[in-house]
Amino acid sequence: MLDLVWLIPALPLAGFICILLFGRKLGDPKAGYFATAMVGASFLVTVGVFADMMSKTAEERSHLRTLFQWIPVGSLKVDLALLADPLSITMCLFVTGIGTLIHLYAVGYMHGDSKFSKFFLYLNLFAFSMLMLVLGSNMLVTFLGWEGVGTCSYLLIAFWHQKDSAATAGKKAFITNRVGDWGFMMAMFFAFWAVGSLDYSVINHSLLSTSTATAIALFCFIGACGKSAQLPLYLWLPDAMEGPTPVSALIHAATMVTAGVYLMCRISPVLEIASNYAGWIIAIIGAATAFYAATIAVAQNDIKKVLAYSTVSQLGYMFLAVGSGAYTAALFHMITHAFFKALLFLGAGSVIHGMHHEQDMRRMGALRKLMPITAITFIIGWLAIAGVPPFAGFWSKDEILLFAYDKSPILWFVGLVTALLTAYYMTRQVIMVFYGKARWNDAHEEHGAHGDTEPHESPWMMVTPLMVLAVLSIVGGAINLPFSHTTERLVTWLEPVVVVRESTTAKLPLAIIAIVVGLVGIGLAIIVYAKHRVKAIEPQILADAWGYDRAVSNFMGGPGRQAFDGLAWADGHVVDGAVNGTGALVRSIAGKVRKLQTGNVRTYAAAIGAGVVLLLMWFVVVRGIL
Amino acid sequence: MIAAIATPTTTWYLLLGAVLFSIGVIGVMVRRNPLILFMCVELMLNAVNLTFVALARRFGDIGGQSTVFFVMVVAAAEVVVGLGIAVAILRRKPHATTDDMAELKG
Amino acid sequence: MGALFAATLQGPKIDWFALSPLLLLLGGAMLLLVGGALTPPWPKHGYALFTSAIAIAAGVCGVLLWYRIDDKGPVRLVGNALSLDKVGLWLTITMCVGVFLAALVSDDYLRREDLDGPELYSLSLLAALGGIVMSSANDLIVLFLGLEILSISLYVMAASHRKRIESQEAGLKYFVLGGFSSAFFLYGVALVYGGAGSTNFDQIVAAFDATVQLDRQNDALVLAGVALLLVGLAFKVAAVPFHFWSPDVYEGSPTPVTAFMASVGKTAAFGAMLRVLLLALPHWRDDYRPALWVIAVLTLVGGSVMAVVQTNVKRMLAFSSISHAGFILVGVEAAAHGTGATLSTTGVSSVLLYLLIYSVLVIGTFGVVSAVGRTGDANTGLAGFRGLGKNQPALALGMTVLLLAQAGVPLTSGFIAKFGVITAAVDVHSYAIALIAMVSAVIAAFLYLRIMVSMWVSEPEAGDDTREPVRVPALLGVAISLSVAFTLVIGFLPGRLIDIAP
Amino acid sequence: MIKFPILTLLVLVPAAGAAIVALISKRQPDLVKVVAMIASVLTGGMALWVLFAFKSQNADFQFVSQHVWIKPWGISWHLGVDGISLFLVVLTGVLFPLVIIGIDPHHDHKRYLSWMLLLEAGVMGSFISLDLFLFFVFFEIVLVPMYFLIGGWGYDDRIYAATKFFLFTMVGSAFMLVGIISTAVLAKAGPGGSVTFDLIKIAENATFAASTGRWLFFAFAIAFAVKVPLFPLHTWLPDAHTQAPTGGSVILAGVLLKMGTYGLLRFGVYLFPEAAVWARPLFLTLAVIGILWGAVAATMQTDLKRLVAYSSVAHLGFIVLGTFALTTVAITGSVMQSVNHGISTGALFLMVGMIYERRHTREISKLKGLQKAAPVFAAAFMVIMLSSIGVPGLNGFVGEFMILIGSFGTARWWVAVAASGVIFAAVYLLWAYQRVFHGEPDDDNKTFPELKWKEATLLLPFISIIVFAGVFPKPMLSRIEPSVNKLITHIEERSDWRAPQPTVGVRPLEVESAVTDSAEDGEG
Amino acid sequence: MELFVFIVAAAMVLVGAVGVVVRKHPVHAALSLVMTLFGIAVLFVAQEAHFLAAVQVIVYAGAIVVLFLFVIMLLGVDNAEDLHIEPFRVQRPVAAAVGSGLVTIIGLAIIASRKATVPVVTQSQAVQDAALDPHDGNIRALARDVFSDHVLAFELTSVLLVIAVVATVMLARKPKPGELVIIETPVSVK
Repeated sequence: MLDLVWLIPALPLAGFICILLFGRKLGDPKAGYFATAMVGASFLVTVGVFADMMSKTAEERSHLRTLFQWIPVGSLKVDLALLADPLSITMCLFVTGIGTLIHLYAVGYMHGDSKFSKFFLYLNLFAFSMLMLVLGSNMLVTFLGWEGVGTCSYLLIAFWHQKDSAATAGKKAFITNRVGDWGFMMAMFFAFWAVGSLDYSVINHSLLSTSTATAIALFCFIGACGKSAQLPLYLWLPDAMEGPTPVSALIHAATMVTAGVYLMCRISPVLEIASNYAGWIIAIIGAATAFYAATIAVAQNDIKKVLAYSTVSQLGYMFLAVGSGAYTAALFHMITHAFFKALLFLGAGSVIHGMHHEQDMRRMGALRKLMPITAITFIIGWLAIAGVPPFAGFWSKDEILLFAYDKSPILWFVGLVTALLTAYYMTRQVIMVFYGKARWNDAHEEHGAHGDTEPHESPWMMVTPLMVLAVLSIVGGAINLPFSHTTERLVTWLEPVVVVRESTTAKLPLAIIAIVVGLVGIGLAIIVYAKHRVKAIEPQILADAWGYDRAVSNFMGGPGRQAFDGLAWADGHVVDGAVNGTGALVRSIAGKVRKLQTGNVRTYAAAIGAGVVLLLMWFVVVRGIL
Repeated sequence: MIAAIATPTTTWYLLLGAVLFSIGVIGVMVRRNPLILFMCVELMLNAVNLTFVALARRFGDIGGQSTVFFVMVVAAAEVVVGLGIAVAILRRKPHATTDDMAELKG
Repeated sequence: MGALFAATLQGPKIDWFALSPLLLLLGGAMLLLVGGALTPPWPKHGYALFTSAIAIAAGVCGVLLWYRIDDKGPVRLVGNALSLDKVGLWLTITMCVGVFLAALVSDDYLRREDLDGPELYSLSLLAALGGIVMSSANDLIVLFLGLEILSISLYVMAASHRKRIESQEAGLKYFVLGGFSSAFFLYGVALVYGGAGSTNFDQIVAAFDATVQLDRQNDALVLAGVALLLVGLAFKVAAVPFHFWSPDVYEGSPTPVTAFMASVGKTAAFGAMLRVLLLALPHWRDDYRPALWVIAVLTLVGGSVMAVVQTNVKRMLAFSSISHAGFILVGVEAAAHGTGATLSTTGVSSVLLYLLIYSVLVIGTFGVVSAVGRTGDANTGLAGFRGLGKNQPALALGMTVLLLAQAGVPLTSGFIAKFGVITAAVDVHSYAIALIAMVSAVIAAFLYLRIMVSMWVSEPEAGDDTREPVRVPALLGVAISLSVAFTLVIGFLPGRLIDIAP
Repeated sequence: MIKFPILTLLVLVPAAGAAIVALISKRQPDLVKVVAMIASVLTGGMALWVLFAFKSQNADFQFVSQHVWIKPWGISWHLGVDGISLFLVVLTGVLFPLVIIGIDPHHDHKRYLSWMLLLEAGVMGSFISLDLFLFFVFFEIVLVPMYFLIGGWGYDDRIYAATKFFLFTMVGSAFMLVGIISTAVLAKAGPGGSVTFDLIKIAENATFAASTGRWLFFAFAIAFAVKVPLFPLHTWLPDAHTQAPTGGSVILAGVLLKMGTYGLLRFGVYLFPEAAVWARPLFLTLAVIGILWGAVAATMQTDLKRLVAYSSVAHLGFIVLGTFALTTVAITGSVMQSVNHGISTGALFLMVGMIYERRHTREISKLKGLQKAAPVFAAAFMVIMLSSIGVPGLNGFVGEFMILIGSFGTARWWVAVAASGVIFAAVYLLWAYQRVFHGEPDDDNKTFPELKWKEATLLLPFISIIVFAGVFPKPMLSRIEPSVNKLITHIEERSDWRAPQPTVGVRPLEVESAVTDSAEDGEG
Repeated sequence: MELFVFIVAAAMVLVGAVGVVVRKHPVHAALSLVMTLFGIAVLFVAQEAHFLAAVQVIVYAGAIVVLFLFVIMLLGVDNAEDLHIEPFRVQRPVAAAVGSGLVTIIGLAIIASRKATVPVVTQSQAVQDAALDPHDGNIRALARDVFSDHVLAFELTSVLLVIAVVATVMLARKPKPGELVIIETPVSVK
């Protein structure tokens, strides 16, 4: 069964090609179902592979499947090869699993869109790229997927390209990611010239010098920052919400954005060799991002923006874990986060769908009666992310905080505050959307364009995924319970591939503190938004994301653009000016010289005479008499 | 006995030739009447002739003299042709000077 | 006494066959003059065809003599006055080709301008005779006489267009300046004579072989002579700063005459230059080489730069021929690196190659100009060429080939010529001048492009179609196509020609 | 088969075609087209035949044919292909038929086609000639048809552009001619004694003093730097591209510029290894500057075609970078990239041409929302653009990546900067794409016609090559690499250059142990 | 005695020459030319070139100058040229510079090499015999030289004369009616 690993990406690819050829014919909704089926099939294959792998001993669980030589030249031998090992298969499981659900969801969500089939075309392409990313046996194949998902996210964010905001957001995403890709490429260059290969097997098992390892680690991290929206490159993710909600759920919450974390875990042995300030940098940036994004999320009114910033913040958590050496914790949180964040996004999507594409939470409220399933599932997701036991989020987040404490109490504290904020803004969101009094009626005075003013529950293919994900969000934590070594299934599972650290700190106190903090956050939110005891604190600066985004765009539009213009000017006037100048010079000289050509014989005679005298001087005076 | 003081050597003749030649050159440069230009060219040729003869004397070589003979013929031919051209022009543009013949320029 | 006289005066023995090219040209000229004067006007094409026949005959004799040299070796003629060697013969043949093509070009032009008659043709034959004398002379006086023969005929030819005052102005200018400069040349001859006691090349060399080594500084006189000789020759080849006459004269003269000057005139002048500098004054190489270098550079740059701003095609081509002269001077400069009184260097052969190729090229080009110039040479401006690509594609194509050749684009003879010269220069390690030459060739290319643009690209303007149509009469067509063919053939297969170049 | 003078025919067939087309009367336009088509297709076929008959894993020149041409100067008609030139030859053979059949010059078909065929002959020749003189002949002759194509069928400012192109390139060639002659003359001293212009003889036998070699190298390099074009000699390119007719631009970007990069390899590095090694820093720096400069300038263009032109400057910067990195990987990448750039930029020019056909403007500001009006058209453009940006899985990436990773070992800091060019590429192309294709089309652009079948069939070969070369470049690499290896060894024999090999990974006994102890010294 | 002759003749030559250059009136200039030519002739005699002296007087002073005068009168161009005005300001300074430069440099050269070794000239047999002749050796020697060593040059001069003839025929031919456009320009006093 392991040999069939190639089927996992192949099926979505096949789906892509088929839709490319027959998409128009299939149309709405057949194309959607077809795509879903493809991803679903690849999920089944993954399950098969997974089962097969389970049946093997830990040593022989990683399996290399070489398809063909991709770039064989000189000392650079890159194969297009897939590596099935616990890590990649775990990724595949939730990528294909959640992927299937979201495909299904999208069938309902995109119903009636003029470019229905094209949407699934991109979606399948994305699934393929993502699977290549995780299955790649060397950095270059990963990079192939890496860039592929980037391109797909560009296409999908700008899916409604008539909207300038969408187009711009797509472009922004791609370019910001490219900045990260630069880092990724540099990392590859270092790795190649250090070990003569790009295969993880070689890189991870080579005795690298500390400096090289640090370089590889940090450059990879730059790449991860781009892909996983960490400071300072997170900018694109909030804007990416311009894309259809399923896209936000699949790409910008569950799968693609976690690629950075995956990469760091993939090369965890290198990180271990790297001098330890590398770890510090990663951890600090992670913590900072987590806190920073959380503060922003507090003041957002767009239902998806809140989730976007929360995603950034949660990713920050994961990097905090990576930086603290808790790769398993990071992966654990990545999985649970995938569950509940996908859930939340899909819920939000369902709300938006029900509200006829209304995204402003101030125009919502009291929706729980109108769309019960959405509401319930959403609330489950909320509890999960808020870190309320026994929901999935609690376990993973707790794990991370634990290791953060090992690294340094300060990091731990920042994480804790972030947890509090998370609980706070998520509660705020739930209240604004599902409780309080319905504000959507007055909303429709302005744009009552839609037929029925009544929000409605979404069709089955949208709510089914919600329910499935809700279940997962509840029980998801079970894959890695911290009680005993046997219950830490994920850790034992990943041990052969990923470096595993043992935490020294007592788990329980920290856990209790975390729970308390979470509850406090919820409580505060209820006081502020449900009971209205306290005036909400939503300073503009937070709504504007600390003005960082604007500052950047101002710089790009201002000095940056001027610099570019200046260079373009220089190209035309200095470099080319020199060229044209030469021509002009020749002409002007000629213009002057032709004045000598007076047409008068006597002038000519004078010229000849002068020439004679000069020649005579040379010959007689210089050569002769002297 | 004056002769004893100084008999003009070849050098004297050569110098005279040089001066005469330069006078001719100057003439060509300053005069505007084509005919006088021709005369100045004649002056130059004569200077050369003088030089030849003087040198021939110095070497005791007759070749120099025959050269002068040829030069005279050349001079004659030149004058004829020159006058021919001058006539052709002056017929059309009476009183034309070389300064008037400066249509072609630049 | 009489007995003594009779006894002792035996003139030098004369090898008539060796003189046959000269004699043919002379005889032809006489026939034209006398016959032309005594008989009623000859039928159409008569004069031209006769002239070209004479030229061909002379050329053929030249070729025969070439083979004679192959087995007998070079000889001196008429008491050391002339020397029959391959260099001289090559130039002789070149000039015969020039006369031949020029005659074909002249034919219709003269009838069009109502100047038809034997005089111009006979003058061209005589001029060629003078040129041949120059380029095979072995005595400064003979060379001077040849020079005068050539120049005087050219003065007359330049002034021969009775209807165009420009033509006569050109004649006058050329005459005055020509006389002026040949006076300098003659003075140079005198001064060299003063140092050597003879005007015969062999004796000059011999004399200096004896004296030069011992008292070098006493030869200021000879050095002055060399300078003046150089002036005379530089004037003839129109080298900057002695070039001023050539644009005006080229523009003013009847176009076929311009073609004749640019080919035969230049060829003869360079032949003379080679002989004087290399055969008569080899001892003064180190003195005149730097001067040559400077003059060559000035000529190259000056010619091409000044061409840039011109708008009259004849004038453009005049300047371009100046910069071509510069190229040839590069070859001469290279030749001046050798040792001893010899003409057998790569420099010389590159010059000869260039001269032959350029002669053909330039006559073809001016041939086109004479057709496009239309009656009275009225349309020699760039505007005259507008729309030629549409109305006379064949002619325009031919002109394009010729211009590209002048620009030195590969697969044309022009490139071969430039290549040879540059090779010669590089051979003697004068890289600087080679580079300057090539770069100035680029500047010159600009003007050829301008002509091509106006032929092919320029939009027609109002009144273009009312202009007199461009006619390409038979003989002119033959001349142009011959030169185009030559240009291309040599461009593709130069091997043989390079082989035989002495 | 070897005796069959296939390469000679590669040059002669188009040349003959040009002549025939020129001779056919204007009144038979169809005949003209047919002849041109036959000639170009025939050439393309032969080129492909060469591709398939070419023995891979063979470093030597193949299909060599040599005949004496100009004996007294030791010049011979010497042709041959090796891995470095093979794909350029094929590219030329494929590109021309597409252009000749696919693009309509609108007027004077006869002259246009005959110039085109002449151009093809010249380009072919310069890629396969192994004789300095012969190469120069072709290299120079190419200017003439290109000049007339730009001048005759170009846009408003065409005369200026054409003249600039002609003179600029000619200045370069002026230096090269002197260089060529000096090379031959100086090499004469070596064994044999007689002058020869034969590339291989000179490269293998002649030995130049270091200083001489450097001068000669620069004489050549200037010409090629102009042709490439390398910053700061690039300013003729935007004008020429913008003013040239679509066909001209495609050819110019597709193959003409490659004569420069190819020349640098074949007549710069191969002929004067010592000088090339010595001059590395200069060329690397210029290349990198070119990458950034071109990208930034491209970003600021308001004319779509001009933008693509500047993107060429950037891309060719990569190629030069790889060339002077002097490692197998990098140079192979450069050769590969020469071809890729030809494909993708050529295709871009094609599509810009189509846009111009439809809208009669190239002003980005006048175009808007074309993707809504013509989705398929937009999709095609998108694919080509992505390949030009260098997205993995498409051809653009493979070459670029090989160049960068190959150069990293010998030019680390240059690569660090150059790699950022990848970002800029995304910036200017995506921005342009957004402005042109995204948004709501205004009234002028609403009616923008969709991709026609003819155009689609014209684009299909490009796109399929783009994808194929991106996914499975091995066939190309296996043909290119041997020659490159040979070149590298040639350099190493003739200079103190040693192409570094990456230190192959050492496997410790146990991962953890390695981890722990090295982690400790990490702490220390 | 010889010194006296030289001085007088030189004076004639120079005065005449200067006259040619400075006399406004072409006729006067022509007459000054005659003076120069006579002076030259005298110097020829002093240099034992009797035949040339004769030819000088007959051909030059006689024929050529007369030809000049004839043309002047024929065309009625005997109008004075105003030498006070010089349209090109630089012209005369340049002329002066060139002239003086020439004199100085060539003069220097002449003086520098006045002691130069006189080359040995080998005369052809015919000429040597002529020198033995008691009668005027000069003319005879000249004749023999011309007809032996320089016979080709001599023949070439004949060609020159032919050309001169053709030239006059072509240029001075009476123009066909309507062919001659008289462009009357005022006496140039530029």
